[in-house]
Amino acid sequence: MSTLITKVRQRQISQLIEKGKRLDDRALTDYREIKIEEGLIERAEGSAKILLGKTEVLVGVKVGTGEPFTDTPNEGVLTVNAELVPLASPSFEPGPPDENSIELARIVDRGIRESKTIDNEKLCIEPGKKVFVVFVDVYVLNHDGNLIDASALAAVSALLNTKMPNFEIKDGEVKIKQGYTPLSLRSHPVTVTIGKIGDKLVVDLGLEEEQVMDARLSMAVKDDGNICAIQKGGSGYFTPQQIIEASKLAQEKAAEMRKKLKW
Amino acid sequence: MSTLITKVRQRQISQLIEKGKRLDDRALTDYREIKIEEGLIERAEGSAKILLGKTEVLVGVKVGTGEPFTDTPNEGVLTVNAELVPLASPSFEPGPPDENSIELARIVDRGIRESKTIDNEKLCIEPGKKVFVVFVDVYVLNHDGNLIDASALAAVSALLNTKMPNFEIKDGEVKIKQGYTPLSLRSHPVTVTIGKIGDKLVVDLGLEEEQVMDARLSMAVKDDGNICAIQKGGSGYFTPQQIIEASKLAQEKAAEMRKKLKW
Amino acid sequence: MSTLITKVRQRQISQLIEKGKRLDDRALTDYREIKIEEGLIERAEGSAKILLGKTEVLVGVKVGTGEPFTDTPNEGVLTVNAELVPLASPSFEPGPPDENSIELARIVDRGIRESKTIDNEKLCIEPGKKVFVVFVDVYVLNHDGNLIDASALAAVSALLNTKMPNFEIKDGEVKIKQGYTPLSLRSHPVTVTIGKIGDKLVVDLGLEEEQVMDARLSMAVKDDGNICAIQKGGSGYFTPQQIIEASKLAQEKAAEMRKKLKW
Amino acid sequence: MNDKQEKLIDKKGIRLDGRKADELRPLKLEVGVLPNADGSAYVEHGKNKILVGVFGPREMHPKHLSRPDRMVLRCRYHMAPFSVQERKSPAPSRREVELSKVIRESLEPALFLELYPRTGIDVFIEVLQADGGTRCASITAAALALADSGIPMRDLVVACAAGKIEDTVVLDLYDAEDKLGAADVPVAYMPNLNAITLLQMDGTLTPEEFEKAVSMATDGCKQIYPMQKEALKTKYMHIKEETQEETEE
Amino acid sequence: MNDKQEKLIDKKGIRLDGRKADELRPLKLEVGVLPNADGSAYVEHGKNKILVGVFGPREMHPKHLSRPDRMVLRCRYHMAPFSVQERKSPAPSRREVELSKVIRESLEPALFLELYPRTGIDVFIEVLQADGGTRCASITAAALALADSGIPMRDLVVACAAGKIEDTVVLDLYDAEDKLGAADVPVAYMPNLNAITLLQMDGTLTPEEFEKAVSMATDGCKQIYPMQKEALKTKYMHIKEETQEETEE
Amino acid sequence: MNDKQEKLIDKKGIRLDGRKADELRPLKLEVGVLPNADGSAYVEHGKNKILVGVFGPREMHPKHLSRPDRMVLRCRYHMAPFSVQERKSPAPSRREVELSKVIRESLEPALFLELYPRTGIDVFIEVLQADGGTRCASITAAALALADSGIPMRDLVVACAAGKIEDTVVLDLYDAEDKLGAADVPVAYMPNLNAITLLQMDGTLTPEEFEKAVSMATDGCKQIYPMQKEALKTKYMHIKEETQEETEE
Repeated sequence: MSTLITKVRQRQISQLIEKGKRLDDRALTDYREIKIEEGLIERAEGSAKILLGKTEVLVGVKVGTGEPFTDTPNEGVLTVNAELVPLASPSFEPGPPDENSIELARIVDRGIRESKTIDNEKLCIEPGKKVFVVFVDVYVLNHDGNLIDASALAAVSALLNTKMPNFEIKDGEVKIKQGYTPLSLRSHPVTVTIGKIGDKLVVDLGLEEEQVMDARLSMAVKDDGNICAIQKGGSGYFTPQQIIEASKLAQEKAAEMRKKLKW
Repeated sequence: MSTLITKVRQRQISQLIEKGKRLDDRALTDYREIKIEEGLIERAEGSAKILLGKTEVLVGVKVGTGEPFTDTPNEGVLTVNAELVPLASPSFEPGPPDENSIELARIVDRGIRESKTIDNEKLCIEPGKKVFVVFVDVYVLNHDGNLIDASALAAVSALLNTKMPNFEIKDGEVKIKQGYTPLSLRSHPVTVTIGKIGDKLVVDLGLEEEQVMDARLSMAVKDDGNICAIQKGGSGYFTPQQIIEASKLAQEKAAEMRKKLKW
Repeated sequence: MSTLITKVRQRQISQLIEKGKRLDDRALTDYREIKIEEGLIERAEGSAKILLGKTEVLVGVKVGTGEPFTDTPNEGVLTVNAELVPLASPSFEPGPPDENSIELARIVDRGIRESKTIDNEKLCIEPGKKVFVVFVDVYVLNHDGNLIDASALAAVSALLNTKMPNFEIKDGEVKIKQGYTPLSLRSHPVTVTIGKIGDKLVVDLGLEEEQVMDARLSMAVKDDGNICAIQKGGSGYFTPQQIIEASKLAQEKAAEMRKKLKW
Repeated sequence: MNDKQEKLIDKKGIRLDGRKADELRPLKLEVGVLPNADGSAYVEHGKNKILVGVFGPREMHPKHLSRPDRMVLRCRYHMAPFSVQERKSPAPSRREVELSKVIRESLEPALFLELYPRTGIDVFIEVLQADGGTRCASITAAALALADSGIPMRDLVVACAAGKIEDTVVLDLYDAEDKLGAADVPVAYMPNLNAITLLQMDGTLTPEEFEKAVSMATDGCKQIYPMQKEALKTKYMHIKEETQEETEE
Repeated sequence: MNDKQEKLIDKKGIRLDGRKADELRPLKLEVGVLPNADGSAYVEHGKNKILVGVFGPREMHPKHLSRPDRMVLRCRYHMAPFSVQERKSPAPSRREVELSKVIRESLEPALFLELYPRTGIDVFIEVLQADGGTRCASITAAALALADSGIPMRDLVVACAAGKIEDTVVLDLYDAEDKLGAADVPVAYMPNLNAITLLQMDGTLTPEEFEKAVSMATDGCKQIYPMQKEALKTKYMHIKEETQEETEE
Repeated sequence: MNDKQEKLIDKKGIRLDGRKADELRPLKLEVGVLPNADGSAYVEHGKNKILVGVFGPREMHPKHLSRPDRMVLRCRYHMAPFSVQERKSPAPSRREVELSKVIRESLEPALFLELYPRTGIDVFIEVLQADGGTRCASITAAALALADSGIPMRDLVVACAAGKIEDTVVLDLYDAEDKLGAADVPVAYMPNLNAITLLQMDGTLTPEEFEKAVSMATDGCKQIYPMQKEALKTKYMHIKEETQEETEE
């Protein structure tokens, strides 16, 4: 609650945006500085920490084994979970995931899933019986706006440095062997969230800007520029024209941001 | 809470009942009009919707497979669940089942179970390993009193049009085959709830009448007129004589109501 | 909350303790009277009830079968659970275990586990597949202080009269046979909790004394006098000297209390 | 039922545990057993061992559950994990939720709830060992615990089941009879008011058998009633007098 | 996709269920179907069967969720256990939590939340049978139920999906098309305001396909809109007049 | 212990990771790392990586948990799912609940709780990577985060474990030593007050070994203490002066 800003401050931000300006002098279509640190968590099979301005998200990837879903017996399982860790913001409370963390996890999940980033069939150990389960845990460490883009980018970064355990099947039993093989990705989706404030489309909203935002549109863009997942959020709306405009902007920004990924 | 009626209204209802009259001109032993619609939910293996006056209950039956209980390895499993769906009444709240929905489910369950309506041994696929699980989900869509009788009748109606998947055992694996076989029922239990208001025994209480009710007695009656399950509810009591009187009335009304079932 | 005592009463207790005296005329290092009743719950594989003054704890031991943990395929499983049953105190509320009952269970668990009281390898039925699971359920029936020592002693008492089911392996299936074999214990740990009130170390605090206690130190002592588990609790502290002093006192009192156990 | 199985009742009308058809199991009732509770009781009914503690009338938590015109009775029937053959999870099962409700409704008719508006009274029932008929034994003990707490009551509530094993209507089924028998009819009863406050049935009875079962169960209750009063002894007498004064005002 | 599998759309542009690419499934809309709710609606959209009840504006429970400057809209999208192929647990899944959120956000732009400070309004959506596109059908029905409750609205919200099966952009996917198709784009729309209030996408579209899908979906919405108004009939007209007066003030 | 297994400590007293018996793992302490928190700290202790954020003193939610005569300290020790070998469910385990309690009780003696009646202060501890001794590293970092928040403190709290591997008492066990060793004794300590605020032990020690372990652990704490102060630097100095003034009043 203590993160709420005053009406005066809200009006100030809106008026600036109307003139194409922002509090921190960025252009409406500029991202804040992005820093990605990979492999920070040695204990995890993959990890990456992103700093997007002051927004900080750590993603850890753990690989386990489990049963496949009955309708996809030859495929491994991808599980994305997001925690809005209470030390990241006075507005986050400890407890089971709320709608915000569930939505965040599902947006990150869809970006990876719909872009077919992971070859799920390669995660199969024994069809119908045993497969690898890839857990992507999004851990928000500081909330200063635009958690979606930061989380999605960190998730792909973490997958990019994920190493899969080697195994062999001996006497019908699966044995984990020494050594690792890098998880090979087939796609590098980047999610771009565009906020609407008044009539303007704005990228990478900060925490205060999010409070004057009418609505947002998050788009996962693949390497070829095609969009593979979208989520509209917020209590406002977009015109069809704004949707098309936003989708073009997203494609442009995604190409820029993809350069931050190393592969 | 907004369903509570005033003390004045309560007195009015009580006084009418005392004279053997009711707000809607029914006799004390009359049910409201009953309409049953079967097979409404094509996706379910069985379904039925009942209108009892304005009380509306939908029951869906799903058939799955699972493990038998260890103490009955040759028997399938019957599971009854009831949801007091929040759109059915301002007094119902979303959330896990409360004592009222649990009691409702267990009364419906006991009527079916104790009348041996389903031949559980016919639900066995592989003794000790795999059996059919019959899920009976009671979904209350509008609450205007007497949910117990409406739910129990709708549940039996839904079971009456339930179709069981065909299966074969091939190489030790169970395969679901095309086509269905109707689930054959061995009994058609009808549950009659009798409320006590002052010294009177009244059947099929409406929502307002339930608020002046001292206590209720719900009795599941089999085709042969024998009672196979009873539940007393409410904060009042019955004399032993009233219990016997109520049981006779229940047998009589059950025979009437059973005519609404089609088989 | 109604168990809270007044500041006046608190001061009275503190001042007495300062003089080496207590409300019930015990010495600072005296336990209240201990009565242990074994085998009270015939349905359980083991049980014991302890009265420590007015503090009353019942422990039941149930033996079931289950899978071993993957990292200890040859070992049975010990599970300790504690319930602060709401009839034991107006300050206990029904609901899932809170931090106090979890801490209590884990202290009792560690005393048994670290003293290697149970030979977990003897609980193995089929390595990696099926083992005995020993459930120790601590049930607090009346809270008058020092639940830790009472619970730990009752748990060991209950294990001492626990009988294990006999079994045989026939055609690869485990069959429980008639008859029982006593569970043999390798150790008889006794947990002694020492409270610090002002500068004094006091044993076996009553409910009121616990409210003036600065901190407590619970130590599980083995038959040979060595300590195998410790837990400091409470919002105060101990000096290193007090810790050593308390550990010596614990060893002394444990030897005394062990005489209450029958084996 | 299995053919090879021993008959639950023999030709002479003697049951497996040696009782006659209309014979109660041994009962032991104790009052005032829990120092911290406002009222308490312990019952051994056959091998059932049940402890009940009563707290209140007291302020309710959470407050919004209180009622401006009456006291709220809350009741929690709970089984210890070690009370049954296979260890029971301590989390309340659906069965326990239902029994908590019907037990509460069996006790409410005995209380003058309107005398203590805005307050709550809690009845905590712990089944330490179960052997068939726990709900009845719980009610018998809960009524004692309520009386022990000093709260005015219209009458004690006493409970006992009847049922049918083989072809015979019998009193007070124990676990094996409950599981293998044909029907079980638990009844709670206020003898002075001739009021049945709990009635359930699992299993089929003919109308004649049903009538006989209800009558046998209430007779069983009438046998237990003096034992309850005995357990309350002078304490109870004292409470009853107070009650009469208050209701006469 | 499996080679042996039947094509979802044939060379003549006819889909497996006989529809053309830009054809809606049959719709049935009913208003005022729940006696106890303040507003309600029932929709059959293809084989989807969805019931919506609205309660409020009313005092909020718990109180601390209320807002001093506006009404709080709460929305619960819930699937009946028997609504899908494999029985669904009644506990809310992560998918249901997410859909409840996006549906709420698709309805909020239609409401004058600031007119009813400190109150709450609840929209309860029950999917009785699901066949692809439940979120859209839910929104269409929820807007009707809100209108039926008499609350002023800027416009109705109407929803419909477009998507891609084989290589064709099509309107209003049903279950099999949703699962086997290449993309699904659910859209909620307020026709009078030309406002898109929900937009999601699963699956890949080229920019051209995406543009076409959005346009096809909003066209679908425009087809459903008159059916909604028809369902509201005179009742709706009445509400609209009130709304206009209020907004003109 | 497995015979084939490498000894945890060799004849020259060198441990598997190259440390001597009484040697600490490398430590890195940072203060003020979280922009949104009122106080924060980050610690790397060996391979443990732990982040702590402090919020408050502030109004408590829910209100009824506040205390009229003092501040309430709440503490949540939580492990990230990826912090351990096998992925951990994010729901708090029994171990985490217990550690939250003992950590809170290790910090309370350092605070002047009575100075801030009716308020609450929250300490959120997130273990990002675990390598044995997380509770001690958490306490060391939590004390720094509290100091960073500007709240007056009697002293810093600093924590470190001693234990026994093979037959030797050693300082600061890492994961493998903790699992394969004979005993682990985590200790929290306020050096200026010579006060032990946390003490646990798992595993058996003789009285002599125990005495040695406690002494070695407090010595370890005394080594870490100046690093804590260094991390707080001028900020801490400022805070300490304030504290002294207040306590002198």
